[in-house]
Amino acid sequence: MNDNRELLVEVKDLKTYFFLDEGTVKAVDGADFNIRRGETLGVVGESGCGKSVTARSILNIVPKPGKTVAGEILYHRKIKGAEQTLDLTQMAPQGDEMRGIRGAEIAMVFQEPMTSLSPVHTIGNQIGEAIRLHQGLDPDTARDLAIKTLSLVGMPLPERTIDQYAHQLSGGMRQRAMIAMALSCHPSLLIADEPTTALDVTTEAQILTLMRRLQDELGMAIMYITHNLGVVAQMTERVVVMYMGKVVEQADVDTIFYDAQHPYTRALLQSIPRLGQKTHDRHRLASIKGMVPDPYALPKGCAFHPRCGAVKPGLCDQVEPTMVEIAPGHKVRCHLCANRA
Amino acid sequence: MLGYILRRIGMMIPTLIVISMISFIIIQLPPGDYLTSYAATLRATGDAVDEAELASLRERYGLGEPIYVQYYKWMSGILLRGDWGQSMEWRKPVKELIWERMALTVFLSLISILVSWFVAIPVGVFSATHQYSIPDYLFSALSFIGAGTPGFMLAMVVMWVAMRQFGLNVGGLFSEEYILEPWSWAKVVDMLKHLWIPVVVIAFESTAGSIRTTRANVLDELNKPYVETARAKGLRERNLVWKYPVRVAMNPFFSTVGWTLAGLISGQTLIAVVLSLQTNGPMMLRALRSQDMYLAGSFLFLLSVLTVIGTLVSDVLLAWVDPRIRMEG
Amino acid sequence: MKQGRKLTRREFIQISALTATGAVLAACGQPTATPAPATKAPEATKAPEATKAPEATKAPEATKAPEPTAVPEPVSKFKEAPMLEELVKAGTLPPVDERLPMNPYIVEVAESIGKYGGNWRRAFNGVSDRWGPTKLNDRTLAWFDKDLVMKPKLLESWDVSPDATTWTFHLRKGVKFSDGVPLTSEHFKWFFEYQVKNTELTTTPPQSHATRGADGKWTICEMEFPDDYTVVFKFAQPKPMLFYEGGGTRSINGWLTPGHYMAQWHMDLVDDKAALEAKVKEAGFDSWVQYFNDHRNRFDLNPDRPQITPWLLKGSLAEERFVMERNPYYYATDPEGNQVPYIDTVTHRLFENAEMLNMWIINGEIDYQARHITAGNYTLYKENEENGDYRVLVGVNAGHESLQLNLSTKNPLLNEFFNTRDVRIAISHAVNRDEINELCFNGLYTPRQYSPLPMSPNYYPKLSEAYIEYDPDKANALLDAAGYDKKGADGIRLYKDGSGPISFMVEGTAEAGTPEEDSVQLVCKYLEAVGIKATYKYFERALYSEHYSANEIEAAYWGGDRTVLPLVPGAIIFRGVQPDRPWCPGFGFYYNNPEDANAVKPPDGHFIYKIWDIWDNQVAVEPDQARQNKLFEGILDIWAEELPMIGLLGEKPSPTIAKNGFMNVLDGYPNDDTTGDEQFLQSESFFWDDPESHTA
Amino acid sequence: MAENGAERPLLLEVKGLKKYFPIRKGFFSTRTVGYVKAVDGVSFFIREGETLGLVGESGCGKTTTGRLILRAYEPTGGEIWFNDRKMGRVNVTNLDRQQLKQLRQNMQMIFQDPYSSLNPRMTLLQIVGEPLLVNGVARGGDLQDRVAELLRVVGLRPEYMTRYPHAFSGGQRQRIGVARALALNPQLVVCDEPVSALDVSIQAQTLNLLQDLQAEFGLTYLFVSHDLSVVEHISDRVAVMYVGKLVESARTQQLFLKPLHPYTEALLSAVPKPDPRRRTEPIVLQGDVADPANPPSGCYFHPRCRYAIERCSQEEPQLRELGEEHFVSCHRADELSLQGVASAAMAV
Repeated sequence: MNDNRELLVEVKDLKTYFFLDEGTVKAVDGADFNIRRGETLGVVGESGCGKSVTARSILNIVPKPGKTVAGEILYHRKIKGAEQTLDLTQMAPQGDEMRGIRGAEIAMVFQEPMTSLSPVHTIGNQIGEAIRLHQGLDPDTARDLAIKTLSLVGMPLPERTIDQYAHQLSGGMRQRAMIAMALSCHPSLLIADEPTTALDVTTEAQILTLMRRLQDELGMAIMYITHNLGVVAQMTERVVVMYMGKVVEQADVDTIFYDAQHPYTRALLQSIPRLGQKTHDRHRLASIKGMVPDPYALPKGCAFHPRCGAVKPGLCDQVEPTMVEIAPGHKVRCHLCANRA
Repeated sequence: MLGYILRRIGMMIPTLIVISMISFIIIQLPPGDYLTSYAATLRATGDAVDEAELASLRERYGLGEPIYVQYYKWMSGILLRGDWGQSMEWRKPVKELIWERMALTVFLSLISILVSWFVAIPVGVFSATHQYSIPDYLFSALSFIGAGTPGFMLAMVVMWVAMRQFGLNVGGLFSEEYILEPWSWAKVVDMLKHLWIPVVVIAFESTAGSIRTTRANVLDELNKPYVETARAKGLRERNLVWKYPVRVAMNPFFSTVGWTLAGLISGQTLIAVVLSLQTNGPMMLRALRSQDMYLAGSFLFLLSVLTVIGTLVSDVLLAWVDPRIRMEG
Repeated sequence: MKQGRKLTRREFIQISALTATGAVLAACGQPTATPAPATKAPEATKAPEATKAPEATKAPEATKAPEPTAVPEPVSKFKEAPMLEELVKAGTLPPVDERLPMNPYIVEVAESIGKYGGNWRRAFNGVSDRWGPTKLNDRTLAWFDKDLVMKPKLLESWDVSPDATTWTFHLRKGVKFSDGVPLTSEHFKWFFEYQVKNTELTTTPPQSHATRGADGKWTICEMEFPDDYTVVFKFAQPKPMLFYEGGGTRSINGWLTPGHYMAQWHMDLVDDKAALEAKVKEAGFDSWVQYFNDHRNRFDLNPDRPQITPWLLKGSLAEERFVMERNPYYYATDPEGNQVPYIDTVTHRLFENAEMLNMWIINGEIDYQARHITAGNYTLYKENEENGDYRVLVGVNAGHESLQLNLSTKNPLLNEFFNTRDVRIAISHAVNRDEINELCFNGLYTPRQYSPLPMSPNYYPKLSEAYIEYDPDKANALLDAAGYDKKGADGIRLYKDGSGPISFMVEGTAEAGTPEEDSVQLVCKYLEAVGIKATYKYFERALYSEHYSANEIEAAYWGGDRTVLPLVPGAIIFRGVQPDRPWCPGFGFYYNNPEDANAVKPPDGHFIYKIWDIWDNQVAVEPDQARQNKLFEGILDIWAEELPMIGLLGEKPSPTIAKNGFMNVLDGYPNDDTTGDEQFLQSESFFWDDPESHTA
Repeated sequence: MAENGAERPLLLEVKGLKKYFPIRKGFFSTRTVGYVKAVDGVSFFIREGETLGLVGESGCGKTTTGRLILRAYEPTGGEIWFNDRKMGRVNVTNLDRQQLKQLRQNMQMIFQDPYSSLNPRMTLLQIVGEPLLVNGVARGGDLQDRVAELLRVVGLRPEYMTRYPHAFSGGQRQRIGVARALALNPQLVVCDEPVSALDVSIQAQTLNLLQDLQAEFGLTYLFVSHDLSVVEHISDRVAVMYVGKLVESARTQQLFLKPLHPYTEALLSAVPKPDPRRRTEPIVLQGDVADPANPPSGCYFHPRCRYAIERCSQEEPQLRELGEEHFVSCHRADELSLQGVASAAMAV
């Protein structure tokens, strides 16, 4: 499945490490993927797989003691029709240019809508801040724009909500406020880091519907980080699966769900209970054996090999597999698939 | 909120009555009374004790009367006439004595608090945002020293250095010749020359604690998701640190502001004694030691009143600065 | 450093000692040349012309200035301070000759005639420390000369009848209060009529105006005021110690009142009683009596009250700085006719703690002061003499380090032990005074028993040197012989009945770390060495006073003072009636009031009866001071024999800070309450060598 | 087992259970202005050896219900009948302290958060052995043997006995929690969101473990969760709660395939299906969950219900049985034909 939409962001061999007293955690260790304009890319993986750090690397806001040590993040920017390509990893995190991109062209929505909003500032203050910062508007105009953005995200009574505090809103409304904040400057890429994980299922449905609608209306690309395969299936066009800091498989969403090649992707899909699958009692789920390895002591070879059902001794536990494109747009990092290229 | 405040004030009244009784009992607990203590002081300094004077004083202050009569006299004076009684030692109305020193006490406390905050907050924020950097270690070490050094000792050292190394006139807030003078520009200048020692000493001690608190609070807040949200908006790091985590980290400060009310009376007593500052602290200490009944009792009572009010002020302030509390309900 | 003749301490002591010996022949306060049966106060050198005939007994009008004709001397007779000259020129003050009495009091100068001007800086620690400023001002009816002889001061002279029941005061003519009103016998009368006799103001009759009969009841004297300058006291019983008892050398408050001012605060004398009542209430007092006694009539609290002191109050003691300024009407001059005081102003600055005072001292911010200055810091003061531009003078403190064993203790075994004479003498021999002196006090003290100082007319070497040699063998022998020869396993002696060990608690207010505490711990060690277990325990002073007041104390370690002129304060420690020096508090209570709940009747034949007898029937009824002193030796003999209290060290040096250039102050002066502490040499004679550089 | 479940005796029967929390109005007041009806008249039963899933959104009262059964909270009203192995059929709400202690040996709880529910200062031996020791079941060597056995049962190595919880991963900690719950061989285990905090792969392991243990020891589970997929997977029967009330309960398949309550329908519809080929528009409920302190009139769900008629806003529906063991509280349950989840073959 080819996509001829223009590239927006190219992540090339990104490595972001955390240098801790206990050792170096290679949170992202060679991530490669692209995001095209207007597409929805799902990034899937279990906690600690590096998906959130990847997002922060793109925004150049990796917290200390983390640091992007290698790789490129090419951002293809269009300013008044002119193309410009910037390597975000090379930009000063606090520089004016980076800050001009952050929040304006690439915005982010976080997982926890309660704690991601300041408890002591009004919603309007926090939304208006981004607007004033990036669009140089006066406070009144910024406020009007903030109210408009709030109504865009379906906030009931935006004129009232704008003067409220986060704790006065329900979880869903908070997340709407977060989305409004992210969208207030019309970014070309919205990074959504588990935006519905903390929400109830009916609220989640509201937010997912909202995001889909907003993408239709605004046309921005969305990088959707989640561990919920249901959300991935429903929301994304292409999927990147990460395990221990590496992209292990990427393909369009249909391929991932119906023709996944990496043993990890397959195991993941089999281990989730699916609605409507209750056929017999005492049905056991297929589970992945063992645990996620210690980030300070990654296994040699393929990081997944200790848990892999199809491990080839002498190969998988020795040699690190490389990413192979086995079909157009379908890349897998696995020895088992290496000869399929 | 107004209703709440009124209700709280209403609840304070019985509390204060009980407190006033306890204060009165506490000052009566030590053996003897002001006169025995006075006579003992006289004998200790080798002065003659005039028994007639003692007898007259005993009658004058009703020291022979039962405690509840004394208490009734005292309390009814306060409630009906605003009369806090007479200080036995100072031979002056208690109210006058406390008020005379109140301005200086408040002034000194405020200046010290402001100086301490002025230093502690930026330093604490810097330490937190530059955790484990060399300046952070340096400030941490300094603040541990500050917290560990007794204020009175520091006061003596600073005084000694000021006196011997710089030949400054130390003790009190004014040079001797200005003490009784009316306010003038020269007197202000003179005061500024003296003011720095107590301010430095008092502020140093509280700064140390405030740095630790600020640092810890800001560190707690720095890793909160809302800070990252702000960062992701493209805010300048310095601006976002001050607007978000510092703002939230300041809440504990607001909540302790009320407590400093009581400190206005008793605060930094030891330092004030060492530096011979004419604030309320030394007077209270002296009153307690000399068993100056009404003065000591009034101090204890005032302390309790201010503590109770301070708690209320803290609660209201905290509610004012923290919408989470304000809006609830 | 320019300075006049400096009297060294040694010289001073020698002089005093000589005086004391001489005092046997020449009684103090009595001119040697007048061996009249009736003692007569020495007349001032410049006797006035024959006293004016008693004009009338009625008081002079408050506003009425003295007749200028009454002082016919030329204007040049007296000189005065420049600041007063200006006031005179400006017309706000009458000329000096009108302000001074015809026959002013001539103050002795220790070094030289002084210069006018300057300010004298001192420190005080609060209203209750009013005695510092007070002693600086209060030397009134009479004062001592350098030889400790009492001389008339405000009085021109006095007479006393042979039986000591009638005293006649002759006032200086023309002495004026600070408001210019002449001081006359009317002011004595006012005090007597409106204060002494007013049972509201005076609940117990003042000892100066009453005598105690054999029944223990006090009878107020009768007074006569034949003229403006004569005051007669007629007592029911002999009153030989009138001056001593009434604080005659100190405050005027026990003698006279500026009634022309105070009348407005006296309920019996005001027309508008309601108005006074209102003022009292407004000032926060319950009754006019309180207001009168406790506020209006106190020089240190009421600057408006007319004074006759060298300096006048400007402001209040309740301030951080207490200022006094010269009294333009002060009735004394130096031998050359210069009105004193020399120094314009005295300032006291409030200190909250001793360290601050020390800072001020070594920074040269204290001009002359001994009060609150302790021997323990002697080295510190000495080391900083140059830095602070001062010198450390050393007075002789009347206090002693001493151990008091409660002879009236409630513990019967301990009581028997303490009341054994040889036990007390053994204990005295058991302590090594020299070692204590060296270890704790830098050797500055002198080993001696509690006894009058060498400079005192009552100096009695037989007592001061009794049993002071360190001789533990003798101590052990005495204890063994006294029947305390049995010892427990720990080496501590047992009581005679075999119970024990002998152990008692020594109470005191010396806190840990002080030299005094070190010394009492040493004493306990010496006692243990001879088999007596004594344990020192610090008590907060209020608790300590509870203990002795209830006679619950076993032994105490507490100073013994009033040894310069022991008779002036009534020899209270020698008589055992001063319970905070508790060698026999129970007996003391018994003496004062046999019905007292804590009174303990001394056993028959106890030596204390002898002491009381000598005092009550010999010393206290003897008007002749020389004979008084002689009779007092009877008591000292008993002390030397019985040793009621174990004195250890005395003649304590009293460091005194004197700024260089502060003159007419000397080393070796007696430092005791009775003689005005460091003001013994009379503060009005002090002066600055360079007054210009010592302005306030 | 659902088929023959009906013959099994009842282990737990909850009737009209209520828990009202007083609302002390805000920070500035201490007076009670109302009550949060966290659990408001809930009735259900559990048979021996079966798993009842209790689902609902946060704040619906499902967790409170679980705790009320263990009497971790005092119920405001209602009855909880439990068929205790030793005491027989007892009403839990009436038990005294002693009886309660006895009861709790037979009722245990597994918590959501494996991090905070274990005391970090206790070793595994102490944590797992504590209930045994406290109830005097075992001590000394016996205790060690029993704890070792329990650890083996939950798939942990007995050698770990001397370690502290921080040495274990989230999944392992949850196993420790399970071992502790099983120590006294309980009849009923209340599982409060036991897998919500776990990663997908670990979640599957834990669910399998719970199922294995049930089979081995004949345990009965009350499985409280907000995750419908998990509940469907593990439960024999499911009860759905909304704002303190039980709106529907039925055998699992029946409920998922043929829900009778519009809220159940909406819930099922809202779950994102892990199948990109079945992209469905969920039924998006308008507004937020009702405030349990100030619930709407009539049926609490009516303001969000797309089938609501006037009666729904006036009359509170009662729980009634429509079909075998299928209870529902909806006025229109018999007339509506609601959409369940289609039973489709699993991809891959």
